[in-house]
Amino acid sequence: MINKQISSVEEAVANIHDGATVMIGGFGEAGSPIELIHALIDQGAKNLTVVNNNTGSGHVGLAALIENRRVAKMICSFPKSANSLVFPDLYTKGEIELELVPQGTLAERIRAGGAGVPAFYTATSVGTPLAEGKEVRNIKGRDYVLEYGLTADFALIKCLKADRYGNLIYNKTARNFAPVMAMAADVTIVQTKEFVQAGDLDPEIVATPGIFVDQIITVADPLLESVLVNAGEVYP
Amino acid sequence: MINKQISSVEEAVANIHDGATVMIGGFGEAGSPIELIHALIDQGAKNLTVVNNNTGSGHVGLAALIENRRVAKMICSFPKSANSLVFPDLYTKGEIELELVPQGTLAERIRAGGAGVPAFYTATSVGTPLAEGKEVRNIKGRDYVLEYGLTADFALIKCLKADRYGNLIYNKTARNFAPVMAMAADVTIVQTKEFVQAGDLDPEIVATPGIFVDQIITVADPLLESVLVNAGEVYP
Amino acid sequence: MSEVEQIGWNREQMAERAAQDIPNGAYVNLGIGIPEKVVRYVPAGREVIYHTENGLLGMGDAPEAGQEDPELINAGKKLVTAIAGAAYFHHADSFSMIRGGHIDICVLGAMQVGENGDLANWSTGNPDAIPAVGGAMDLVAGVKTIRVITQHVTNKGYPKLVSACTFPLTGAGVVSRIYTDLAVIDVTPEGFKVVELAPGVDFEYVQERTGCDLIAA
Amino acid sequence: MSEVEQIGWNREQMAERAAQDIPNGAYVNLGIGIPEKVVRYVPAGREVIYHTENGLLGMGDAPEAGQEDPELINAGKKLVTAIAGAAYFHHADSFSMIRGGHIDICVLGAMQVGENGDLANWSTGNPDAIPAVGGAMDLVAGVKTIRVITQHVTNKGYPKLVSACTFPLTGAGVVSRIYTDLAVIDVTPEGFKVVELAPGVDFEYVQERTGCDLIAA
Repeated sequence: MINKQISSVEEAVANIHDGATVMIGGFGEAGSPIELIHALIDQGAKNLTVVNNNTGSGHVGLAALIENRRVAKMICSFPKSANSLVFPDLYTKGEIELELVPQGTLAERIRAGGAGVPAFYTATSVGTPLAEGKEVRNIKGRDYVLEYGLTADFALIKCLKADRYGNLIYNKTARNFAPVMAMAADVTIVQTKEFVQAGDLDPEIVATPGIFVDQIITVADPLLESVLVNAGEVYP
Repeated sequence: MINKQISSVEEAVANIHDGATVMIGGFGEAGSPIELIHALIDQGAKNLTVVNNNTGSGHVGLAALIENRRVAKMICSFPKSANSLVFPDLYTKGEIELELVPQGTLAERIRAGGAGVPAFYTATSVGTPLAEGKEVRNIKGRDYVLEYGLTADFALIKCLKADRYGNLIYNKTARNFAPVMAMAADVTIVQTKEFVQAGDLDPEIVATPGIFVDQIITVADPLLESVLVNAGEVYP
Repeated sequence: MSEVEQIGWNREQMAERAAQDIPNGAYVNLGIGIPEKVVRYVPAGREVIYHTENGLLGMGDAPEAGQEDPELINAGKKLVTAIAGAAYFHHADSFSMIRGGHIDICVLGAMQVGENGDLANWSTGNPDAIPAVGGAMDLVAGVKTIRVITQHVTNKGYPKLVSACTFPLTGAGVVSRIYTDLAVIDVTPEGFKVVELAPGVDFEYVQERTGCDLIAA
Repeated sequence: MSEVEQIGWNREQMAERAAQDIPNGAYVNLGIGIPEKVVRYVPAGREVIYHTENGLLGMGDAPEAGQEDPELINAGKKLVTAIAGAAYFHHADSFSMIRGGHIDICVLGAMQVGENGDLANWSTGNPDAIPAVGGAMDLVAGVKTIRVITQHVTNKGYPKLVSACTFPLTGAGVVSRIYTDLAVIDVTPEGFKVVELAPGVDFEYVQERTGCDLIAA
């Protein structure tokens, strides 16, 4: 019988190796898999390339992963949200690399990586510094830049409900990058608020079909980044 | 108040002009909007380019549209299913044009058209006659062909439930091409089995958000292609 | 040129003014900052659908106390609500709506607007600054109509409407209308054209605070 | 070489034999024809998830009488069922699973297989024929492991396993294993290798009906 459940967040992140590319779901705190990120900090893998829209906030979650010097490079669209203190400091010191990607291009590159599309053209960034060094092609009278699909060794994402096959549904705008990251990673690791029986999820409403999911750990009461930040928490 | 409902299938197809490109949902009979197609036959537009995975069966629906000489060109992946009589006959006589596209490339070209991606690379068809004349590019050691996004003037699709904003859900494998066709057409015309109040569809399960839909007509008891074919029906 | 006493429209009024130009049935994306406020000012008799690029079509205003869900936020990461008839979707689908030309109007903030419609709103080009672009480049490349809400001048009093942007571009030739605290200004082939002045503000006052010649309505 | 009396495996047995090689937990796509029958023969103790490219993961066998839904079909347009734990999705998402390398095994029919693993299964190249490709080219380009179920020879007795395909290709060098009515044959760097013979069939019998040299197990 197929059952992708595992027993702990420690087991979930055990195989993430130094130098791995890790996609981490979430847009701000919505969808951020805090417990998996903290387990990854405890696990110790370093020299990571991390893909996330932002760079975390305060000193917990993704920001803590960066602060603990585990991230060599960030691929993101907006690294300086409110309460983003850690990344800007390291970046200014030249101690972390940044690949800045427009948000829609980032989402599409991840989706392309998952869909077996190695490269595509987009009008986004044409005529701006972010198009510098990229191939520009005129198609039917408009200029487009060539962008490449993005894949990862691991994805860490959060969902609302999961079954043993890995079928997932999400909560509101916490869905954001998780479905495309699940597609684009070799190993997709999910923390779910609730684990349900096969058949409990209507097949019409599954947002991520189980084929894109490898490991599931239930975290019934996930921490909230904003609560931790407001409390001044620092991880670990 | 936004309300995309219209009052008849005749009104729905009234603006489809000679020479239009029309995407028609359905994989076989699942998802085929028979009533809209029949209304289009009655309306009389000709010289159409039609995008559908197949070419219909028997002498009803899409096959009838072709048989009534309204279609100048088919863009499809599989034009000769069981009971496909009309297209093969016209094609053999040289009286209809065919652009044969692998099914996944067809789906992705339509999705690209709707997503503002003018072109993308895929490994599908490399080394086959369907790649002839296409640009081939080696990316990270593998060859890919360049394929272009596909858009349309109109899409005719069928769904299970719709609200006044045009939010749609589908029934099982009748979903198939409808969501991407809704994205790729300038004007998307939907026949729904049931019309529901705004808020009746859980925002988490909407398969086609209303932004992609223009006109909705309720057809509570849609005809089934297989039933019509078995009964020997001919339209009109 | 500091504005201790209010001259022209305040932030709420700028948002309200921008809302007047959004037709019934439009699909609209609102940038972070003053544009977010536009959601509150749909004129009577119209219905407008707001899109937020983090995965919601049918965004409503801020939640009432007790109704907050930290996983229901807008692109500015502020708490919002969803209307009856909303839809959630993932980021690639969301930007398909943007890149694919399905959003009718986007209202954004600006650092500079060039009289040719160029928009700069993501970077000063300062090599010491942390670059951050978000969805701005996708929005200006994909949305049918791009409008800007911005203070007419910077905190230091420099014009934001200029003959040519000196900051790195977000998009070239994309802006069609600008709402400032002082005026509503269209980008035309001939340059910036003042189509409406804020109460108590005259053309010369606006011209003095603009980096290039304005055309009177 | 006509086969009025059955020699080797029949169609059901070929499907059953192919099913033995599908491991627990595999995601599998089945082509039209004999491959569709594989769904019936999951060995005891295993669970396999079947994908059908028209938008279903977790496809079950044909419905019982009274349970048919004409909108629940497989890629061969035959009525099927969905397991508890299935998911429906649209065509572009479905082919993302294929093109993106997420499907483990695809079992397809064939017109010809070359000893280099080339597959021809969509066209004879006859200019009078109606070309039709369906999802075959996407499957062979995207699925990790491609296997073929086919009669060893054509209706007219011609070999389908050949030194080089003469029909237009579906994909180049893609096939790894072939199940025929006579044998199970692997594509190896050295050529076709017989790994198992059907009951009552010997190597020479298979060799006589093959268009190139076979390697014995």
